[in-house]
Amino acid sequence: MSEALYQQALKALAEAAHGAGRLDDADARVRLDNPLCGDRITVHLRMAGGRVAAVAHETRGCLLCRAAASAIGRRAPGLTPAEIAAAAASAEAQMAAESPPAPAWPELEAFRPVRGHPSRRGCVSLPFQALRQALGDAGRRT
Amino acid sequence: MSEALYQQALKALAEAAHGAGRLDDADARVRLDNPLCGDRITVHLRMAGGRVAAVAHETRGCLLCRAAASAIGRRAPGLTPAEIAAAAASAEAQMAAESPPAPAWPELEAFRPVRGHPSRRGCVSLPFQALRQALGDAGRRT
Amino acid sequence: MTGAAALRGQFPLFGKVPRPFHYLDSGATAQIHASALEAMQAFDTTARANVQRGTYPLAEAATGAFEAARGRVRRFLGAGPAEEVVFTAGATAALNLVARAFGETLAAGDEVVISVAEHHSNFLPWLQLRDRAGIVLRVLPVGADGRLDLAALERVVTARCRLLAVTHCSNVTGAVTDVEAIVAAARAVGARVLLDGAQAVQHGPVDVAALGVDFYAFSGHKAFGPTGVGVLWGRGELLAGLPPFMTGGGMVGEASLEGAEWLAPPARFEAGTPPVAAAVGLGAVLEWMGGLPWGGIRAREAALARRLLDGLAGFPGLRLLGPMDLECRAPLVSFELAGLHPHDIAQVLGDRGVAVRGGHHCARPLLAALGCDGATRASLALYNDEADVDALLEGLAAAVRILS
Amino acid sequence: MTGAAALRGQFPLFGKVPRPFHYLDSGATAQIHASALEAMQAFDTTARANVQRGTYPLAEAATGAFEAARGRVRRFLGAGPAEEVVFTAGATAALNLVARAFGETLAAGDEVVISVAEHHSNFLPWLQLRDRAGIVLRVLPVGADGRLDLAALERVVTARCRLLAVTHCSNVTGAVTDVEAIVAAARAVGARVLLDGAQAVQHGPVDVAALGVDFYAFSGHKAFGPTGVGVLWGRGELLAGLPPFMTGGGMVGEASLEGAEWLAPPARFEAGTPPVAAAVGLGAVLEWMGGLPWGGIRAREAALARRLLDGLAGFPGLRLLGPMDLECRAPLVSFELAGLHPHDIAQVLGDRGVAVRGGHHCARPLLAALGCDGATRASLALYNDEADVDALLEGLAAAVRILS
Ligand SMILES: Cc1ncc(COP(=O)(O)O)c(C=O)c1O
Ligand SMILES: Cc1ncc(COP(=O)(O)O)c(C=O)c1O
Repeated sequence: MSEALYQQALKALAEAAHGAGRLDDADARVRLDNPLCGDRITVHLRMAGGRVAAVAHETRGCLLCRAAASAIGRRAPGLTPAEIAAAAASAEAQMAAESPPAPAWPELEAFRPVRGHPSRRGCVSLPFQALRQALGDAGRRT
Repeated sequence: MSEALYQQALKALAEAAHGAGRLDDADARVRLDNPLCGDRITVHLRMAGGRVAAVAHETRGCLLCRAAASAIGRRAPGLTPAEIAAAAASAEAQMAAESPPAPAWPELEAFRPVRGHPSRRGCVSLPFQALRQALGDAGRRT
Repeated sequence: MTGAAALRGQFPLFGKVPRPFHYLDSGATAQIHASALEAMQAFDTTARANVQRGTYPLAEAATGAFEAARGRVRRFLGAGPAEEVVFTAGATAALNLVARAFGETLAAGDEVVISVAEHHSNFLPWLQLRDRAGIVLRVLPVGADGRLDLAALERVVTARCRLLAVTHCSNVTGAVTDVEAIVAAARAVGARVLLDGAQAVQHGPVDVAALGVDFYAFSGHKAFGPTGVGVLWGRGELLAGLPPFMTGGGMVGEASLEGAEWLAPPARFEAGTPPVAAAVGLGAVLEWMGGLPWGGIRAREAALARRLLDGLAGFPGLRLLGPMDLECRAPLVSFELAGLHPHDIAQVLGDRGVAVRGGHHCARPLLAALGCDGATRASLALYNDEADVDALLEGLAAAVRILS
Repeated sequence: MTGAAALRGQFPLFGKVPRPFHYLDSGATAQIHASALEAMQAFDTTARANVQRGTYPLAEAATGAFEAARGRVRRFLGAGPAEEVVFTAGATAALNLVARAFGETLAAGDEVVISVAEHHSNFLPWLQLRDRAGIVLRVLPVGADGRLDLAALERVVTARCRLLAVTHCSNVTGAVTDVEAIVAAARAVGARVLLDGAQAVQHGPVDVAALGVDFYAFSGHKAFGPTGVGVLWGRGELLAGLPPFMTGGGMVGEASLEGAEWLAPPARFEAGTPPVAAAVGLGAVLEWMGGLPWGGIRAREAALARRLLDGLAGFPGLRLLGPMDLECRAPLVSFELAGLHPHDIAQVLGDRGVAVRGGHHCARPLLAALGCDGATRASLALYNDEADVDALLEGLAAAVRILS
């Protein structure tokens, strides 16, 4: 059971930590806490032409949270806010549905075993929430 | 059961309302509430030579409370504080013990059936408490 | 199977206490339905763990049961998102929460309107607030039949009014508040409305959306559920703007001497370990209530109340409190009987197996307004029947004999 | 029959949840003992009525059961008159009660001392008070092993100090407070002492008289009792001088717009219908606890804690929090494991039937002081045995494998 959750793909994704770090010229920065466990992420976002130009994140969290942040670091650049929203929804669907549709990003498949652990969904959602909030902030500025 | 509690002697005692009224020249006046039922008694007390010279009471209460006040109105005059304390203890004993000792005042026998109704003891105790508080107040003044 | 006898069979206590037993004190505490007992027992023996933060299966089960209960309360109230449902220790705790948290958003000179018919639990917290924060407390009077004097709204509700906090149903007169009039008066000046639903919930599900109010408070134990749990429902955007009342574990993010980041509602208002088992029990019983045929039950309750009112009217020297029109009163009847003290009446009735309550019913301002020193109250619920009413009337005749 | 297995048999949950099951989260919520379940069930099905003012036999039975429970709490605490026992919704509610009621007797500039080791429930209410009333909040630091730094008492406790509010036992480090030193420091300046006993009561009866403190707070659910009930004990003369916290039914005599006459304690602090069934359940379980051979149980708990500490010490990169001396620590062990997140550890353990908790344990100031982002905690109780400890250690080895 734990072995399924903490499969190699998930751990590798977390370890890779795509996008870890800061952006000095960000259009928006959002810090979010998961109050229930104290995990924390800060997402830095730069936009260009209605698309994500660059994204970075500082993440203190469990493997699930770090893996989700890493997936974002890898896939978000170049996408539109709508595409990000779809990916976030897809991540939720992976964790909620018995036989979920194919994931928006291949990495999201790693979150399927979270389905058996409702208390952990928030760990995966946190980075997506932070990113979407950052997109909102950046959108309002322009 | 109710017939035993509300025996003729008790009702007659309450109706008699010995001592009902006020004392204009009281040494002490104590108002006590039974917060649980809203009953209220004001005891007026005059002392002379270490004994109760006169007692009066304004009582708004149930039959048990009124009967106890009436017993006091009838018996307290002429007694010392120690004798009042003994009577109060005797009233409690009538309500608490399976075969209580003979009552300090014959009227107190009417309170024996209260034993089966712990929630009603306070109704009988209230006038005694007020009287004893008045004795204390009067004592402190002299 | 929703006649009184069939329903009574679902309340274990009725099978266990000595007979005769006629329970006419549901307004103080209703008996507990089997569904609540079973849900609590199941929770405590198969899913008990703290609901905050646990990841092991038992903790997930506990959190799941607790949040499912929240969803059930939401449905019972016809409310929006479950996050608008705050579990408290009871109606009193819920009302204190609003008085403190909403109270902190008020400035000296702001006005709160209550009615003279309020239970102490929706009166004293506002009195405290008045004395602490310098708000102005205005009181809506009642008419001779105990109904709120709506004609006075215009005078009492001023432009400075920020909240009307009134009972949904009086625990003394049974008078049901004309909520529409209250809400209209509040909206006209931009004020909020809090309803004290403690006496309403045992007579069927509520629809806070249709009522149009902003806060709604009630207790589990009066809704056939457990003691030790209650509910405050509040509009999401309102709750989000309030500071916490109690503070402690489970309602804060960052916390240091520099300050604390309160979590969003409902967590913000649920400091400490909540009454988890009782909340689960309440959820179960509200779910059961949601499936009952309330049209028929309410008609039966009203017919019993009619029988009771008619029977009481035959006693010489008896004064009935509250409106006579059963359209605007809950099946709850208080009365005074000249020369007889309510506690003596309740005693004689109790000795004959008829459970009623005598006294001021935690509503001293109302009793004073009605010129009444104390009253005897019989409150009906879905498990009562004609035999209960008749036993009360016979017992009262006996009380008159025995006490005079 | 007071070995762990025999005791475990008295907790219904252990017979019902799937195995393997190793419950090591009693510090969050202990499992409930059969005596509490039975007492609550009996109350709800044979004695349920409101405890305020009823005169019929069921109401007398309810009041009798409730007040008997108060007497049992009194005995468990070694307290004086039962009137010193106030039933609350939990430890958090009890601590908020003191912060508000005692807080109202303080003036700006008065000082309250807490420690950095406090649970949020004994930290945030004082932070609120500071921000609201301008009192000065002073914080006693801890040493590297998490024990209160008593040498700092002299500096922290000044002549303006009115109250020291500290934990009896830390829920993170297990460190047991040297109460004598705290009381001496308080007495020297005429201050009062409040102990947060939430983590102490599950390890045996308390003696507030011997401890010499003024207030003591705890929760039922951590003492093998029900959720939704807690206790504030306070010295009679102190309680008598405090204003109420919450207000409502059952705690007032006269009440009108002119003002209200608060009843004497404990009623003054029990506004509204109390958590009657839960209080009765708590009374039953504390009575049961009072009959246990605590010398033997405490020795067994300490031996298990030793086994756990020794086993954990063998893990590379593992940092144990708290004192190593079991004389001054409860059987509760928190640790950090380099590179592994507490929630991932707790997850792997949970999946293997070992229930532990990971996170900041509602004690952020303490974790910050110890330089720790989050910890995994195993807390032992009288029903645990070697198998539980060994399962944890094996599970941790598996977690290291699975997570790295
Ligand atoms: C109208 C009303 N409001 C509030 C309350 C307080 O409810 P509780 O005592 O359950 O907190 C009651 C119950 O007595 C009530 O009848
Ligand atoms: C030391 C300490 N104090 C206070 C509390 C709060 O207890 P409760 O959540 O039951 O109100 C806890 C429990 O989490 C605790 O461990």
